[in-house]
Amino acid sequence: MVHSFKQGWQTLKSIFTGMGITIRHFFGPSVTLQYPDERDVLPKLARSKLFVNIDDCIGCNLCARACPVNCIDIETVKAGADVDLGKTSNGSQKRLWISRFVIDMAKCMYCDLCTYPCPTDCIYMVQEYEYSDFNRDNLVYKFSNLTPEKIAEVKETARIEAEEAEKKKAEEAAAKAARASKASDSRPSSVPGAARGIPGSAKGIPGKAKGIPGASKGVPGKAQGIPGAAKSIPGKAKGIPGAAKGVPGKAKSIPGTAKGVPGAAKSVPTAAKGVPGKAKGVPGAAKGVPGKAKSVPTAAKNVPGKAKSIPGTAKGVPGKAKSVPTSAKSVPGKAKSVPGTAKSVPGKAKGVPGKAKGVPGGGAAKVPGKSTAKQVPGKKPPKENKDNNTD
Amino acid sequence: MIEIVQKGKSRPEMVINMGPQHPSTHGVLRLEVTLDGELVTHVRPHIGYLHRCFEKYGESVGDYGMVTPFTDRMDYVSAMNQEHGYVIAMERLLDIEVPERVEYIRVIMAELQRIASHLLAVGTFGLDLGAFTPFLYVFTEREKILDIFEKSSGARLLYNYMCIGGLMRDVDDDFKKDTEEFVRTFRPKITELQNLLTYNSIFIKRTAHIGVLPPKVALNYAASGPVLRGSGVKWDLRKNNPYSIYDRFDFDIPVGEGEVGTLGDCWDRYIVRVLEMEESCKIIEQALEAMPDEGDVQQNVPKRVRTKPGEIYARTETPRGELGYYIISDTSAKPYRIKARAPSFVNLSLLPAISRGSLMSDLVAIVGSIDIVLGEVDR
Amino acid sequence: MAKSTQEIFDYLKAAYPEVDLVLESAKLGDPWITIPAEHWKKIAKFLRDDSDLRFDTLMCLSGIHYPDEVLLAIACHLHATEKGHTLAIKVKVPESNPNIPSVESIWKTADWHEREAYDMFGIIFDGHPDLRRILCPDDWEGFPLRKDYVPQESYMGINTKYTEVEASDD
Amino acid sequence: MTWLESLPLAVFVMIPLVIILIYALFAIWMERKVAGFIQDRLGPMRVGGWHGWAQSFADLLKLIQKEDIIPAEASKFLFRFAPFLMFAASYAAFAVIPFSSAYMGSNIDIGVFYLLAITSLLTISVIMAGWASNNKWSLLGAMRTAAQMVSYEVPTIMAVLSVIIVAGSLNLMTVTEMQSGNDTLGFLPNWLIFQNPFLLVAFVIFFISILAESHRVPFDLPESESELVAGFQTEYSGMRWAMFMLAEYADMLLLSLLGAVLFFGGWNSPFGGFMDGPIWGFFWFMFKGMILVFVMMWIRWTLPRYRVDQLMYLCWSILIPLSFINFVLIALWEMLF
Repeated sequence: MVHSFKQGWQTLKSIFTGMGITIRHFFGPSVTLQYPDERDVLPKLARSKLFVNIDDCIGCNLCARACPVNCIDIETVKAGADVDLGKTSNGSQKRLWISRFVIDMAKCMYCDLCTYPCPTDCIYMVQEYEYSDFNRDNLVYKFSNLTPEKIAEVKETARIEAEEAEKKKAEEAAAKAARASKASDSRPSSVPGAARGIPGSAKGIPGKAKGIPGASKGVPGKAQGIPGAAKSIPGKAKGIPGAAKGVPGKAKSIPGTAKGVPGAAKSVPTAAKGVPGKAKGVPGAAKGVPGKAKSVPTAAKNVPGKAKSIPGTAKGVPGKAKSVPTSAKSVPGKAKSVPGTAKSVPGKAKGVPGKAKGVPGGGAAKVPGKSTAKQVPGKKPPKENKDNNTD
Repeated sequence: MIEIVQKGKSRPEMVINMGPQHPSTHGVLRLEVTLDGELVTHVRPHIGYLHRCFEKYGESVGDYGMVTPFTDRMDYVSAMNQEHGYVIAMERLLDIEVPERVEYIRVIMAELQRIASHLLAVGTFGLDLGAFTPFLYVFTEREKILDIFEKSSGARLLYNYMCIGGLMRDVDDDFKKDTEEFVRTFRPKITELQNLLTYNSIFIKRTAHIGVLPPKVALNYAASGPVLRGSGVKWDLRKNNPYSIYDRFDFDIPVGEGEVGTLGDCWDRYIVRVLEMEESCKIIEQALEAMPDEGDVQQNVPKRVRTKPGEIYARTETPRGELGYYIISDTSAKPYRIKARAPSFVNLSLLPAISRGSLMSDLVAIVGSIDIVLGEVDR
Repeated sequence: MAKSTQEIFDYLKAAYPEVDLVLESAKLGDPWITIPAEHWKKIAKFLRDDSDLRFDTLMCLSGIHYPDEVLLAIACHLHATEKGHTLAIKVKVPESNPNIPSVESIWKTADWHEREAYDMFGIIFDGHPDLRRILCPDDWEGFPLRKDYVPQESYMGINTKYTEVEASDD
Repeated sequence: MTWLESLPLAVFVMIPLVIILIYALFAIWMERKVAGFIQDRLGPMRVGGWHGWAQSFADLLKLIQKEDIIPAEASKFLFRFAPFLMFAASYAAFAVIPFSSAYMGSNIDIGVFYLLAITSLLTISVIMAGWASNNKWSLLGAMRTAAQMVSYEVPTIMAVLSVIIVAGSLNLMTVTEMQSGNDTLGFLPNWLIFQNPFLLVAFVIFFISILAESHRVPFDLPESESELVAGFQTEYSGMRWAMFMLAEYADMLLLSLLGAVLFFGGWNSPFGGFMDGPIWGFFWFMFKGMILVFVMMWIRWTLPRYRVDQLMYLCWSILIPLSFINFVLIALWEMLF
């Protein structure tokens, strides 16, 4: 009984204590701001929105590579030797036209990782935080200040220059590749390229893998063993990017490679499926260190045996390239060319595939057909590309 | 109309889905509750609604540094602690020495974050039990901590502030002053919270003797953090297995004592959190005192993280318990395998064991007292 | 007193001479002991109950995929609260027959961890009372954390691929 | 009686409705302001200018425009009917409330009896809503409500009866009138609460019970949002949901006003004859009611909620025995003095 009363008293006491606290707050000041009328002052470093001072940008692509979610997309065109693009505010010489610098703020996760590597400090977070929009497209911010005409012009110039260079290179590369095919022991360092590569340069020239220098390598017709033969156990591919980002759905075949010695290797499933007999192709692609993607598969049109092009190799050592994804399924025998690429934007395998039907279909998966189409004129329209993915 | 299942001769039972959209499940947790009247006969938690593939991401982003922002997003309520765990794991794997100043800043940040996280935990716990106001009072305090974080890191919730070998940037000039000011004004607020909520008799009625977790069971379930300490087990990695520079500080590990109810009940888990805030204040004060004023926080940051094959399991004490990162590296630039052992995930798994036989309303209290963050449960 | 992995290994070796235990380590980080799957449960019980070891908590249980060796594995990190020692254990099984005995009855916490390993890697835990997927939906195809995982193209009519929305350049 | 003749009567009858509607809008605004101030916020500040006074109107407009959703599996008639029944019950009870010395809807001799009886309809409407929604949360909420309201009616009635034996009448107007003037000592109003020490206890019991009757914290189990989502209102939206809110606030006012009549002298001025009269009477009456409403809000924003069994324990093991003992003691006191 006494206990009950004590308890009852405790209850009432604690209730009144609580009510005393709340009534004090009732008469106390409010801690809130009337938002649209009053605004908090954000600290200097507040991370709210990315901004690029495009005049200072040298197109080095470091920010795009640092982005974990790939929300930055940069496309550059090499300036002609005689063009002076000026210098940035900290004195670096600019050598590239920035034909495209797009940040998708809808994807951005505000981690600020892109701002650290920038050599000219031209990308940074600003404090503007009120930029919500009803249309997601409006959150894609474009920073390039070139007009479309100007872009077309500089691209054309670059294309011509590149074509010439390419020709030279292709010849050299063919010779090299022939040599290389024998040398089978070198070890590829790399991870198959799956995702990363963007054909950048290749822009426009079909059939001719041009691009990125170093990268391409083709497999000569007989490619020694690479294709079919190559076996690399899929599992090994360490990196298979694929898996992660997008690897092509179909890609079951992502041959991996690494580790294996080319040629010798054991088979890649994919390839196998696709191309029996005809070693078609597999253009290989080697890639370097992730992140730097590079690879480009490419073998243009080649019919086996005929392969003409052989593009080069990754990182220089021909013969090493190994992997080629390609989707076997789709292209038996006919792998048409895939231009290669290089820009490495991580994750964005944008252009890769493209055209080739055979191409890495898989890759395509994540890549919208669009960009490719643009870049490789003359090749199959993007639609087809899509179809390819789905089947 | 409403289906009431009657199996055999047992009493009729009703199966009810609590969540994934339910005010007291703290996110998208779904509990499949079997009720006999209002009595809970069985609970089956269903998780995965917030699964964002942290592990898959970790294995596919460009390099080790890019994983950090994703760790923030696991337990978004204590992002600093998540980062701290990850960078410590990587530093231990790569054997990187971290500058003194960085260690101190990290510890202060981690303890501030612990306070912020516990504030949220006790606030929402009150909210679950119908006390709305304490929630907003503690939120006011939490805002002050977030302001401190924002000044230094630039963000209020997902900081990406620590990096392997150091910090992304040095702290703000006002950091020391702000933190001292915060600790000073925060202590009276704990007292106020104690009066308003902790010792409120209705609150005690709702939490004492509810969801009792015996220490043996807690260990068998590998519970950690306040859930384990609430059961009276004096186990805190900061003390028992010190990482970073925690061995330099003098602080206590509060444990549940069954003060108003049974040892290991909801109230004990709650009070451990409240008392831990006090301890964190102590650590912060000592760390502020001892922190070197100068020093380059980036000096030991590797330009590029290069690894060899190896594996490490490193654990740290977050507000919710033991956070372990199991990282397998190879020669590539990204983790071969990264697994996060999330404390909420483990703590939530013992929910069925401690909620059987309680009432529907107690279930709410039990879930609140475990203090889960679904981002971490599902990763 | 806390024992090192080496000491525990020797101790186990002495207790189970017939079992093929291997102490392994990589260039970086901590060593671990590899235990054949068929002996795992027995040894787990020993680890928990032996008075010198007393591994009363299972901190973490993670699945791992080794596509090179066509293996699946689990890594268990044990901890002894009183003794203060920790131990990493791996159990490897072939991909074609990924059966590992469940230790749910020894450490309750293994329940969800094993479900997660099953969900992500397809490792089957024999004797687990409720081996369902935990993070993915029950009818999800494939095991996402395997290195050769290919996501299904659509789930319940929803396209699982991310299509990039991009504004045109003009 | 032609319609023209009955018009004044209709207007007469409508007066409480107007009061309820205006009060409900005001009370909802006030609840938010009270919550805001207690929580160091400001509450609504934008709509209408000064301290967002028009916020409730804006909400009402929004609710009116909302789609009237009826779950496919619901029992349609009952689902539609429940909110109106609930409001009707609250509204009908106002008939016997003496708003001022000049106005009372129906001056009947069994006023208290009528009021308590008709508010029991609320229980039925809540069960109706909960069951008809065909939702498990609603059903649980409805069951809790039924148990809670039926239980708490007992202490409420006992507390009211305690007053009635002192006042000697079931007519609320009579009860009010006998509290006019100052008490024998001359400095306290002649209110019942000051007349008998045990009536103070009766008031505490009464106040706790009306908190439970009107589902206010700490007894808001029927709609406890962190457990039952919104209890019996879970499936309601738009205007029908607004009817529930209206009825709930009306119920709160009704019971507060009843408290004012029974314990605080109804429309009598606290200053004896000063500031007296029908208009002032109305003001004082509403003022007293609103004070009680404010205390209910204040409690709501301070306390956590009881659990269902604790609520029942409080009612059956504490309040009811206490109210019976108290009843006897009051009767004894009345006999002795």
